[in-house]
Order: sequence, then C-alpha cells, then structure tokens
Amino acid sequence: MDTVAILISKTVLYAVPLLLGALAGMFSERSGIINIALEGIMIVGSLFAGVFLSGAIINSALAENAPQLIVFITMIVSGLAGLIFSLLLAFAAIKLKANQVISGTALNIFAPAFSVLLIYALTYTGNSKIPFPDLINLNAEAFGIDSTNIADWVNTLLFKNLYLTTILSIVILIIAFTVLYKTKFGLRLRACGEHPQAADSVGINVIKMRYTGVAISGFLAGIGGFAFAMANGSVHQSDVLGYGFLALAVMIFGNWKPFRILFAALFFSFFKTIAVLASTISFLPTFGLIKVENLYKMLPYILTLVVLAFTSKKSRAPKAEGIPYDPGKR
Amino acid sequence: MENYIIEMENIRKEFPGVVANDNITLRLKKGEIHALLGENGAGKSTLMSVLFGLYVPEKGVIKKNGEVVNIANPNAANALGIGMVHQHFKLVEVFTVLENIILGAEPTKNGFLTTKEARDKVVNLSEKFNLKVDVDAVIEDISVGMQQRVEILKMLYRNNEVLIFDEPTAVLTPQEIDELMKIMKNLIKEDKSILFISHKLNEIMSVCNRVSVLRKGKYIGTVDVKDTTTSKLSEMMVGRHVEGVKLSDVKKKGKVVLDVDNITVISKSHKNNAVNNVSFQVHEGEILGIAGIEGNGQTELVYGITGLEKISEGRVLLDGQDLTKKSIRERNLMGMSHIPEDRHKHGLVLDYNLANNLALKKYFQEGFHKRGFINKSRVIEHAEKLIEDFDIRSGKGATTPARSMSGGNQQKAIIAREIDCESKLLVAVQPTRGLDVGAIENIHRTLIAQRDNDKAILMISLELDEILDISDRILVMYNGEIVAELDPKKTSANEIGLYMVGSKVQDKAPKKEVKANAKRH
Amino acid sequence: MLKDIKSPQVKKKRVISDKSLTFISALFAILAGLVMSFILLYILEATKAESNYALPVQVFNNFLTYAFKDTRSIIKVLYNAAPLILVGLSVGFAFKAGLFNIGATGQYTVAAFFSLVAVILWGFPWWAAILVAMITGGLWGFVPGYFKAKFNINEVITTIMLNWVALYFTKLLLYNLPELRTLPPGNRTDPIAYHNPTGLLPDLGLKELTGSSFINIGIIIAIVVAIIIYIVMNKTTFGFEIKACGHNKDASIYAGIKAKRTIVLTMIISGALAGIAGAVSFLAGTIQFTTDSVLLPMGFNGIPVALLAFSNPLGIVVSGVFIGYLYVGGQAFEGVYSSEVTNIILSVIIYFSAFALIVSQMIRRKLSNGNDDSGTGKGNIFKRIKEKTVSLFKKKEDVVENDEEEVTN
Amino acid sequence: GETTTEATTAASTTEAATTTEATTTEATTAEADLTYEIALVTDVGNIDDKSFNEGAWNGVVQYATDNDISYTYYRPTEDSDAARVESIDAAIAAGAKVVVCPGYLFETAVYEAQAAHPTIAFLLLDGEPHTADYVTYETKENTHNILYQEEQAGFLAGYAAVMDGYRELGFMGGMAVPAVIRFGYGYVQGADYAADELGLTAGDVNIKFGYADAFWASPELETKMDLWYSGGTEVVFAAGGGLYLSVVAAAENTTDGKVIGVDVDQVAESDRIITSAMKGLTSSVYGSLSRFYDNSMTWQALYAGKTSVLGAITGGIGLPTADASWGFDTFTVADYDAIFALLVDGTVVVGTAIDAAPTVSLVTVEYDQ
Ligand SMILES: Nc1ncnc2c1ncn2[C@@H]1O[C@H](COP(=O)(O)OP(=O)(O)OP(=O)(O)O)[C@@H](O)[C@H]1O
Ligand SMILES: Nc1ncnc2c1ncn2[C@@H]1O[C@H](COP(=O)(O)OP(=O)(O)OP(=O)(O)O)[C@@H](O)[C@H]1O
Ligand SMILES: [Mg+2]
Ligand SMILES: [Mg+2]
Repeated sequence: MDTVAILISKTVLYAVPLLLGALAGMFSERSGIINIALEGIMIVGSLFAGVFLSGAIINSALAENAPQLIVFITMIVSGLAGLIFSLLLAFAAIKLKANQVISGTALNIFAPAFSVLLIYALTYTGNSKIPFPDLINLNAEAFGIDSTNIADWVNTLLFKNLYLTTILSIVILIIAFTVLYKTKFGLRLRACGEHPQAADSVGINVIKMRYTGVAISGFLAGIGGFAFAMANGSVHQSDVLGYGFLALAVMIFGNWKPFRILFAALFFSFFKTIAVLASTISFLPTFGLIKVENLYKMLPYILTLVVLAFTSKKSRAPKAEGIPYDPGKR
Repeated sequence: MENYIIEMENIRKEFPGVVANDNITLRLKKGEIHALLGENGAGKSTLMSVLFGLYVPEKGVIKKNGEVVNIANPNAANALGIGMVHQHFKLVEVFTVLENIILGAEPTKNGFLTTKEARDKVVNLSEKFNLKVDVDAVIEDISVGMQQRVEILKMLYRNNEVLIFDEPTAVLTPQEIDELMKIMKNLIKEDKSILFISHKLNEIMSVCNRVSVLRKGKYIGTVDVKDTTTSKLSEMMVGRHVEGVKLSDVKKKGKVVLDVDNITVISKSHKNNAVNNVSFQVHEGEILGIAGIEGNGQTELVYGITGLEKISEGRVLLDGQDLTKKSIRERNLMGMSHIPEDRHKHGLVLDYNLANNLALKKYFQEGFHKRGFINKSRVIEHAEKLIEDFDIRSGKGATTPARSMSGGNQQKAIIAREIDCESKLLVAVQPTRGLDVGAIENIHRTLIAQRDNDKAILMISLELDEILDISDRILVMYNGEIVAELDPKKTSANEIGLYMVGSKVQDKAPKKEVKANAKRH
Repeated sequence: MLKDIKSPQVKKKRVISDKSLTFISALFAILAGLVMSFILLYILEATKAESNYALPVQVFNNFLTYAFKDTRSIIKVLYNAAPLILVGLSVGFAFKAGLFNIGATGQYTVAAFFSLVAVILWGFPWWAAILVAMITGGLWGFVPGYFKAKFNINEVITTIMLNWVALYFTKLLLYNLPELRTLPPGNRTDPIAYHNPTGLLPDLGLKELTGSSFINIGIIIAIVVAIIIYIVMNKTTFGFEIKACGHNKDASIYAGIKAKRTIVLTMIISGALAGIAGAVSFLAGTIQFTTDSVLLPMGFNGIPVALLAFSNPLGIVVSGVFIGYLYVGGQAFEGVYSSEVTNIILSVIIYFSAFALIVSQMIRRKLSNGNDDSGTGKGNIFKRIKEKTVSLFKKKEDVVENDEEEVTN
Repeated sequence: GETTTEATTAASTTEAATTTEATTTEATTAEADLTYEIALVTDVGNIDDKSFNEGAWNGVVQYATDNDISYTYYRPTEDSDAARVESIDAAIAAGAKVVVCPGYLFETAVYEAQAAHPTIAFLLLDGEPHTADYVTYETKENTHNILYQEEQAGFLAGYAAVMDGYRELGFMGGMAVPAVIRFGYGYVQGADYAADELGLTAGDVNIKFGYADAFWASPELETKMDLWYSGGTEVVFAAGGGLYLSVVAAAENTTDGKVIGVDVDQVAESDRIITSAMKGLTSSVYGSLSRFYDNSMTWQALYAGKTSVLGAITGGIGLPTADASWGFDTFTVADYDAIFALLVDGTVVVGTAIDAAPTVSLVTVEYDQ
C-alpha cells in the first residue's frame, strides 16, 4: 500500500518539472521555434531560485510566516530568469535567423558554466551548488487536516510530496490549454507555427508572436527548473540531470498538445519511478543481475521509443517549426 | 480628372539582384475590374504585394482616393480596405475555414474567442455572393476551388473595397472560372474595385474594363479592353508576336509503350482511394493528355506509375515488362522519364548547382564515376552540353546554385535532364506551370519533337488549353477515376470541364460507380 | 527573359567567395568568444571585494599561451583533439545528411565500453578493439537511423533517449562483468596495460622520449579518418547521395536514390565514427570506465567541433585541435577563477557561429548591391561588414531577404 | 584540539565562502604573479563534493588563512592518473611547496610525482602510493600518507543507533570505494556488537545496505529512501558527500525518520540528523600542514615516508558529543565514552576487510542487488 502510495506521489512529483518543461517547449514550437535549450533554461531557472532564496529571503521573517508565499515569489523569479535567458535564443533564431538547434545547443553549454561562475562571483569558491533553505512542502496541516487522523498511506499519497509548484503546474496546464485554443493570441501563435506567411498576410506580426512564444517558453522552463531543484533534495546543483531533454521528448510524445503532454509526463515519470524502486520492489525479477535497477532504468526511454514508433503516424509537428521566418519566401 | 480609388505612382521594388518593379505607375478606377498582365517574373505579384503592404518599395507613392497613404504592412492595407487573394494561397492547413477567415480579425469577448456572430456573418456573405463553403471543414481536406472561395471570403469578411486577385484562375476549371467571373461582377455591383492578375488573355477580355501590362519589371502601358485584341495584348506582354503551338499532323499510333492495368492507389489525406481501378495505355509517338481538377487523383496516379508511391492493386507495364515491383531507379533505367509536378519539392535539389542537378539521374552511370569516385569534369561537360542544347539561362552556367534560377529556367533544366535520358516514356506533369507564353511555346515544341520521334508522352495538366493544343488523345479524371476519353479535334474546353466536375459521365469510358467523397464539394 | 536576374548575380560573386566567407565568419565567432570571456574575467574580478585588474590580464594571457609552455602541453592538446575530431566528424557527417546526431555521446559511450571489453576480456589488440567500437557505435547509430527512415521519428528525440539507454546499459554490464575491474577499489575498469598491453594505442616509443603519458597515434587516426570522410563526402557517388538527401529528401527519392537506406547508412557511419572516438579515448590507457559514470561529455563536445567547422571534415580537424586547446588552456582559469570559463567561450562561439554565416551572407548581398568596387581588398570587406552589421540590427527589410544558398547544417 | 577545529569545519558553504573570500583577495593583491604555496588537487569532481575534496579543502583554507599563506586548488582535466599527475605538475610549476592529494585515486599519481619532485612535499589522504598494478608500494621521504579508520567511526554509529533502540537500520553509501565501504562494514559490525550486548535474538536488527553510485543528490535516490523509510527503516547512515540531501529529504517526508551524517558533524544540516560518523579529515589536514610548516617545511621523521592511521587512538574518528549534536535518547555520552575506550585499548577490534562483507551473528543485512 505504502509502496503504491509512494510510487504514485513520486510519479506526480517528478512529472511536474517534465510537464512544465514540455509545456514550455510546446509554446515555443507552436510559434515555430524549436527550443532544444530547455535543459539550459531550466538550469538558469533553478540557479536564480537558489540565488534568490539563499540571498534575499533566507533570514527574513517572511520565511517563517508565509513560506508558501516565498515559494510563489521564487517561482516568479525563476520564471523571469528563464524568460530573459530564452531571449538569447529568440534573438538568434528569430532576428538573425540562426539555426535554432545550434543556438539552442549553445545555450545548453552556456547555462551550467554560467551557473558555476555566478556562484563563484557570489562566493569566490568553485562551488556548483546552492542549497535551498528547506521550503516546507504543503503538508496536510496546510489544508487544516490533522495528518494523524488520516491513514499513513493517504498522507503519503496526498501530502508527503505536495509542493506549491505541483498545484500551480496544474493551473498552468489549464491556462496553457485555454490560451492556446480559446484565445485570439493562441490562434495567432499556432498560425505562426504552421504558416507564418499566412499569418503575416492577415497582419499578424510573426516576429513579435515568435518572441512571445519563446518568452513564455522560457518562463515556464524556468519554473520547471525550480520545481526540479525543489523536488531534488531542494538544492540547485548547476544541473537538471537531463530533465530538459526529457521534457523535449515528453512534448513530442505528447504531440504538442497540453493534455497529451500531461499524460506523457506522467507515463514517463511513472516508469522512471518504477525503475528506481526496482531494487527494492520485491516482485520485480532481478534475472540474477547485480544492480538490476540499471536494467529497469533503461525502461522509460525504451518504452518511449516504442510508443513513438506506434504513434508516429499521428504525430504532427508544427509545420513551420525550425524554419526561420522569411516574408520574401514563397 | 477621373476618380481613382487607388493610384500607385513610380513604384520601385528591388530584390537581391533583381529589379522586380522599375518605376511602375498603376491607377485603379472605382468600381472597375483592372487586369494586370505580364510574363513570369514581370513583377505582378510584387507590385500587388507592395499595394498590400507585404513589401516596402524603395521608391514611389501610393494614393487612396487622392490622398497619399503609407502601407507599411497588411494591417495598414486592411485598414484602407485593401484585400488580396494570393497566387499561392495563404491558408493554415490545419485550421478550419472559419478560423482561417477570422484569423487576424478575431472577434473576442474579454479576451476569449467568440465565433458565434463571426460564423453568422460568414454564412451570410457566402450566401449573398454564393461562395459555397463548409465553414467547419479543415482546409487540408477541401478542394482548391473552395480554398479560393475561403480566400475571397477573408477579404469580404474584412469589408475590403479594393480586391486583388493574383492568378486566381490558374487552378480552376472552366465552370469554376465562369463562376468566379460572375462573382467578380457581383462584387463590382456591391461597388468593390478589383485588380485581377492573369496570364490568360481570354479571361481578361471577358470581364475586365482595362488592362495594364508589365514586362521585366517595367510598365508597358494601360489600354481599354474594348479597344484591344488578345494578339495585341500578348505582343505587349512578351514584346514580340507569339502564336501558340498546336498539333498539326495526325500520327497513327505505334505500339503500346505504357500499359496501366487497373491500378488503385490509396490516399494519404482521406480514406477513399485516390486512384480507383484506372486503366489506359500510351502508345509510341502519341501525347496522351490527362485533364482534371487538381486533387482528383492525377498526382497519385503519377506517383503510382513512377514509383513514388506504392499501388495497392493492378500492374504497370513498360514495353510489356511489369515494373509494379520495381524501384524508381530501375524504372528510370527501363526507360521512364518524369517531369514532376512540383519542381521545388521533387524536381531539383535547390542547394546543388545546376550541373549536379542535371546529373541527378546520371551520376551513377558509366563514365560519370570510376569505381564510386565521381568524375567531376564529365559532370560539367554533360551540364554544359544540355545548357547549350536547351538554352538554360543562369548566372554562372553549370555552377549556378539551382535555387537562384528563375522558375522558367529551373523548369527548362528539369526537362533537359529528363529528355536527355532518352527514355521511351516521358511522364510530364504540369510541364509549363506558371510559365509565360514564351517559355510555354518553347516547351510545347520540345514535347512535340519528342512525340515526333516516336517517344510516348503522358501529359497531366490543369491547363485545358494546353491539353487541347498538344494532345493526340485526352482522358479526363474525376474523383480518382477516368470518366472520359476524348478526341481533342472533336471536343471543347466546355465539354471537358463538365466531365472534370463529374456532372457528365461517359458511358464508353471504363467506368465504375463513383464513390461520393464527403471531403470534396 | 531573365537577363535582369542574371547579370547582378555575376557581379555578386566578385565580392567574396563562399569559402572565405565561411572562414571569416568562423574567425568572427571565435573572436567573439574570446572577447566575451575576457570581459567575463574582468567582471568576475570586479565582483571581488578588493579587485586586482592585473589578474584577468595575466590569467587570460596564461590561457592563450598555456598549451605552448612545453611539448607535453602540446601533446595534451593533440590528445584532447583526437576524440574531439572524431566525434566532430560523427556529428558533422550526420549534419551533411540533414540529421542532428545529438546521440554521439551514447554511441561514444557504448563503443568505448566495448573497446575495453575487447582488450581486457578478449585480449584483442588495439586495432581490433577499434573495429569492435565501430560496430557497436554503428549499431547504436543504426537505431535512430532506422526510426527516422521507417517511422519518420525525429532523430533528436531517439538519440537523446538512446544516450540514456547507453548509460545504464554500460553500467549494468560493468557491474555484471567483474573481470573488468579486478583491482581495488573495484568500481572502475582495470588499467589496460595491466591485462593486455597490445590493447593500448601505440605511442611509437614517444612516451619514453617525451615523458608524457598522453601521447599516442590517436591524432593520426583522427586525421586519416577525417581525410577519408572528406573524400567520401566530396568525391564519391555515395557522398553525392548523402548530400542530396540532406538538402532535399523528396528530390533524391524522385531521382531514384534510396533515401531511407541512405539515412540509415549515414547514421550507422556517424555512430561508427563516434565509436572510434570512444575507442581512441579509452585505449589511450589514461581514463577508465567507472560505475558512477554520467553521460560522457565528450560526445556532446563533438557538436561545437562540427558546428565551428560548418561540418567540413578538414575544417573539423582544425576546430577539433582548437577546442582541444581550449580545454587544455582552460586550466589557466582553474583555481584563480574557474575552468568553466572554457565552456562559456565555447558556448559563445557556437552561438555566434549559428548565425555568423547567414549574417555575413546578408552582408555580402548588401555589399554586392552596393557599388561594384566593393570587396576589392579584404580590409575594406571587414570595414564594410562592420558598418553593415550595425545597420543590420536597425533596418527591418535587411534581415528579411536571404533565400539564396542558405547553409543547411 | 580536535573538537574545536571540527566545530569550525561544520561551517556551511556560505561561511566557508566568506573565509575564503578574505584570503583570495589577499592572496591576489599580495601575489599578483599567480603563485600558490599550498595546492590541493581534487581527485575527481569539485571542491564542494561534501566529501574528501571538500573536507581536505576546508583544512587547507583554514590553515592558509590562519597563517596567511597563498593557496589554491586544481581540478584535473579528466579522471585519470595521467591527468592527476599533470595537475600536480601544474601546481608545482605555479610554486606549490606542498601538494594535498585527497583520496585513494591519487595513490598511483603520487607514486610517480613523489619521485619526479623530490623537493616537493605531498600529503596523501586515504591511500598509500603504489604502482598502477598494486605490486610495488613505496612512500618516499617527501610524502606523508593519512589513513582513517572509517570502520571505527561506522562501528560507533551502528553501535549507538542500536543501543538507542533503533532496530531497522539503513546504510546508503556514495559508492563502493574503500573509505565508504569501511564506514558501511564498520556500521554493520557496530550494530551486531550492540545487538549481542543487548542480548537480542537473530533477526531483531535488520540493515538495508546499498550504494547510490554517486556522491550527489538525485530524485532517484530520494524516492528509494522514501521506500526504505516507509518500509520501516528508522535511521539511515548517509555516507557519501552530497547524497545526504536526498536522504534527509526522504526522512523529512516521514514523521520520525532519522539520519546519520558522515565525515563531519552534519547536525546543523537538519534536525533529523541524530549523529555523525566523523573522521578528522579537515583537522588532520590542518594538523599535518601546521606540523609541516613548523618543521621548516619538511616532514619530520615521524611522518616522512610514513603512514599515520587515524582512529580512536589518535582521536581521528568519533561521534560529536556536544549537547547540540547529541541526538540520542537512551544512549548516553557516558555509554559512548565506554565503547570508545574499548576501541582505544583494543578490546574491541573492528574488521577492516573491504573485499568481503563482515560476518555477523545477529543482525540480518540485506545487501542491495
Ligand atoms: N522573394 C523574392 N526574392 C527574390 N526575388 C524575388 C522574390 N520575389 C520576386 N522576385 C523577383 O521579382 C521578379 C518579379 O517576381 P513576381 O513574382 O512579381 O513575378 P510575377 O509577375 O508575379 O511572376 P509569376 O507570373 O510567375 O507570378 C521576379 O523576376 C523575381 O526574380
Ligand atoms: N528565391 C528566389 N530568388 C530569386 N528569384 C526568384 C526566387 N523565387 C522565385 N523567383 C523568381 O520569381 C519568378 C516567379 O517565381 P516562381 O518560382 O513563383 O516562378 P513560377 O513560375 O511562379 O513558379 P510557381 O508557379 O511555382 O510559383 C521567377 O522568375 C523566379 O525566377
Ligand atoms: Mg506572381
Ligand atoms: Mg507563377
């Protein structure tokens, strides 16, 4: 029972950064810009979350009184950091029509190095980590429930791994969906990703739209980075362990659609969690192997490949993605 | 003085290495249909794009009702009531008709889209001007004709009063064209003013009040339609006298070269078969023309024959050899050449230079390589010979990047390459698409020459005149089937048109009952 | 009919050739990277309580001269360059076919591991182990190639996935093959020399001579392979087909080229190249495979190497050595600031090289539209490029027109 | 003495940082010619690995700061002996008089370097110089080695835990490397010893035993720890640099999960940390350096070419006994001193073997597969 509870709550916990990252990727690609820089942007988001927390707030009264408010502000901070960073990609890819994958790669190399150097500039040590002051996750009490009155596994399932980011990411998901499909902005954004010339011909400013798309992407990815760091022993370690790239996969897996992305994120996270528990879950066979968990750790990736293979027919990337917008072209 | 609604004065627009518009002046009267005539690359689209705010001219002024206006972008144009139907439609394929129409002028209630009244407005408009469209259909599923109606509705939805049509008829059947002409007349009644681009003189004569002619980016002149003739116009357009090529002699057909036996090709875009049990033969020394509206299976038919797509049933034989299972290269080597419909997608590797493009079907053959190592000099020689023979013009001869060549010359290069293969069969799809009369004449001559020395030619075209002019025999395709076999001497554009829209079906043609296709009309 | 288009194009070519343009833009990117990093050092110094502005200058100077201190440093550069060049070739080769092989690191990892298995467990000599590496790397490249060809799945995704599979796969094997790690502490593969000296890359006796354990024939292998790839790319029908597919898949299919086959082959070769890189790295006998290994960065470093050389095989040799130098020289930053500065330089260089060529093409086009005497003399080119770049960021239309000869890599 | 320096070591990154700041600037203004007298070369990874590198580095920083000597660290370009040798050479080229080499990974490198640079002093932690094939061991006069009896520290931790009433124990090591293994096996033996002393029956005490394969925190590890705790594990010995972050996080997800820290007194990091199996990494480096400088910059006979083994006897290991750091209820400091004494006088001998798991009579150890 507990195992299941943990499995589920962890799945949710680690689906959050993936979800945010993938939604980020979605906004960028729906506007026509391939954002392979998610990894780097997430790192920057996590970095500034760390800087902000360890710096400004750490010993202020706020921290005790309204921890969740701090978490919220930090989300904004990391989001903005990601946003600003992502503009580097936007500038190269949109204004200068650079190859989007290449400029994205550049950002990915830049981010971790930048993180270390910023920490150096702040502390004069070659450190690569900024521990967060332990941010209280939303426990049962925060909802006025006395955790002693509820079954342990229920508590584990619902509250043990519940962070503000978890809840807000669902909100973000719903907003993302509404914006994309129910607003004029969304319609225009999608048009820019599908057929920029058409959008231009009806007076939509494609350049502006794409900048916006990438900016939103940066904002969400930044938050994603923070969510990751918080979930991961709440420390910034100049690295998001490849979650940015996984988010990219999740996005494609989710076919650039918000709710499918949610599903994909959960799917992926679920199998990652299973793999981790492999060595401890008795009913999983070990095939007489040492460190068999490594076998199970391959699973989510292989499964994703298999699923992609089967869904490839239906999968459909935004038509104009990756192509620099060029009004002259016919 | 006259009351002009639009005046474009001394417009100059340059593109890298090209003066697309050189000091052009164009005046549009209120309530007239004004034709803009010119060869490929004459600068028609560019001029209109300038008026529509897509390009910013280097020189010149634009006046609306006498006052100078600044049209920096399509928004400004819209604000001034100027709308445009583009040569290559600008529709988002995965959006619905409605979404495409409202895009850029979306009605919203506190931030959210409200399609209700937009829908009503569109429906009213489409009834008023009888522009039949299915508002909720997705663009990629509807016919080209309907897509065009969507483009027109886009303008009307924005209450534009100056309407620009860039080569609107190129893709339409005679019936659809008549339809469009009526629509344009109606629009005039609703005191709109229209700028109408076309290569087709008879259309211009039939609806337009005045014609302005461009040549190589220069303004040649403006004349009243009532006091000019088609031949005068074509002379103004090309700068010399042209008479279209026609098949004069009648050759008796030789032995069968291509035998298409009952083939079926499954469609990618919809569940019906794109090609349904089609059978026909092409003989030595004949040009078989296949007429039909875009999207009735011609493309898939060609793919099936040339091997770009698998056929699900039936056989294709070349000189009696079954090549149904053969690869594309084998087919080529067995004597099949193919002038593709889309020269940029299939015809050329735009980033290769001309020489490599001309070697695309030769590089692997004797003499072009030694044990896998390409013989560059041979490739160049070969290219130079073709450039010579087919008069392909380009900046740096053999080493010109194909991308920088003109549509016309790109097409010439492809034709040169295919004919150079000396195949028994030449499949020519849209061989003169979008080319000007001069180029067309030239290409038609080449095709006929091939026919005359006993090659078999299968020509698929949307241009009825082309079909009528140079085919020995005509098949009409509708909804994936051959619905008629006709003799060009004994039929007319109109009759063919009726078969093309399926409103007339021939009994003698190998006919199956026609599956209704939800996605069309 | 087209004279108007023709003549100006002829003029344009007089301005400056594609090759030198590529070269210039690469230099420009590198310059940008170095300048940026220098500024960065100043900023870092400025943040200190008591700043000493002599320091950045010295450190940067050390960085520039670091590798020329002595032969051993130069050897170290070449030692780094060898695998960098090979991975660069792997990535560049795929680029030429329009594929982005971000999975070089996975192919590198698996191949490296099996090259070690070959020499330690099977007692293979080095050259046989390299073959093993090529095969395993090729296999790892085959999968994304097949997925691309068969299901048209974006290779970026498949290769990313396979990187992780490679990581855990090799870990699993390393754990379950204790024969690979008999010496304490037992969490890393034994030194090759300990089991099978013939498994080490030959050093031609230079190890004794130079006293550097970083010397071996790796760099020679890399250069030879680069030349072979260059020939395949530019002189053979196969190269012709690969590039055709890269530029326009549909057209190649139409022309009878088996595009799918070509894609798969390209990825196999690309993987094999990354494989050689893995072998060259590990058969040097210096580094060992450990159970705590993460995704090996070497595989990713191939990307900048390829990009900087615009995927030209011979250019890759140069950029490989250059980036190899960066990593060696980067030690000058360690302790004083941080060796991460190297990666900053690298990222800036890639960032700029991502659009340097395109921008400079725009500039060239503007030059060519200007008066004819333009372009005579490089100095004046640079002057123009400078002023044009400035105007570039102001005027809208300028940025808009580049449809000809765009580089697709 | 030990404890005071220990206390200072517990300083969090930020504090350590500020101390460094001062010196860096002094160093640079004083020595703009970029020479550094005390050099530390990291084995792999960074000086903030919360493990060997960091512990040793803090020792260097403190000594150099206190005595106003220039210092810096070097990071090898790759994880290889050759690269470590290279960095050592680089350090010496930059004026290093003494090179601190933390970690057994340096054994081969120092073996070469000590011969190549007879005039330079080396301080090798947790290892003894030998050839790559482990055949020839030799420590030259210019080298001093320090080994730590981690097994004793682990023993004390395991003993204390069981004596305090914990029955479900866990050990999560960074990686199966000698120092960590010794911690773990000592921990197991300590628990067994306590179980015996308490007269428990076989199976009363259970230990989950595993390695994270990394010295840093990861989602995977935290998840795994969650499962351990929810599976009944009461206390986990987190012996591996930064990974304690994941363990603590998991503990904090439970109502009363506890953690045992490692190397230094980590109680400051979280109130879930009941004690820490300390070894005087920082202090021993500090001590050695001071002895080195006091003896006119050479190793005195006692250390030259010798290996000092720091354990209970030398006070090189132990648990923190300050009230603030004492997280036990029934187990008292007095009890601790008692068992500690037994270690000192050798009545209790903790097995040091690392190639095979220790034989235990009462506890059941569940080694991770
Ligand atoms: N985007 C562009 N980039 C470069 N040159 C262009 C571009 N668009 C048009 N041109 C040049 O401008 C000239 C005019 O092109 P335009 O498309 O206006 O001709 P057109 O009269 O519309 O031809 P067509 O009948 O084929 O549509 C052409 O010769 C072409 O070389
Ligand atoms: N990228 C370009 N650069 C220069 N000239 C161009 C470019 N694209 C088109 N043109 C020119 O514009 C004119 C029309 O171009 P386009 O390719 O549309 O020819 P087309 O005959 O209209 O073909 P299509 O019918 O496919 O549009 C041709 O003269 C061609 O040379
Ligand atoms: Mg046009
Ligand atoms: Mg045209």
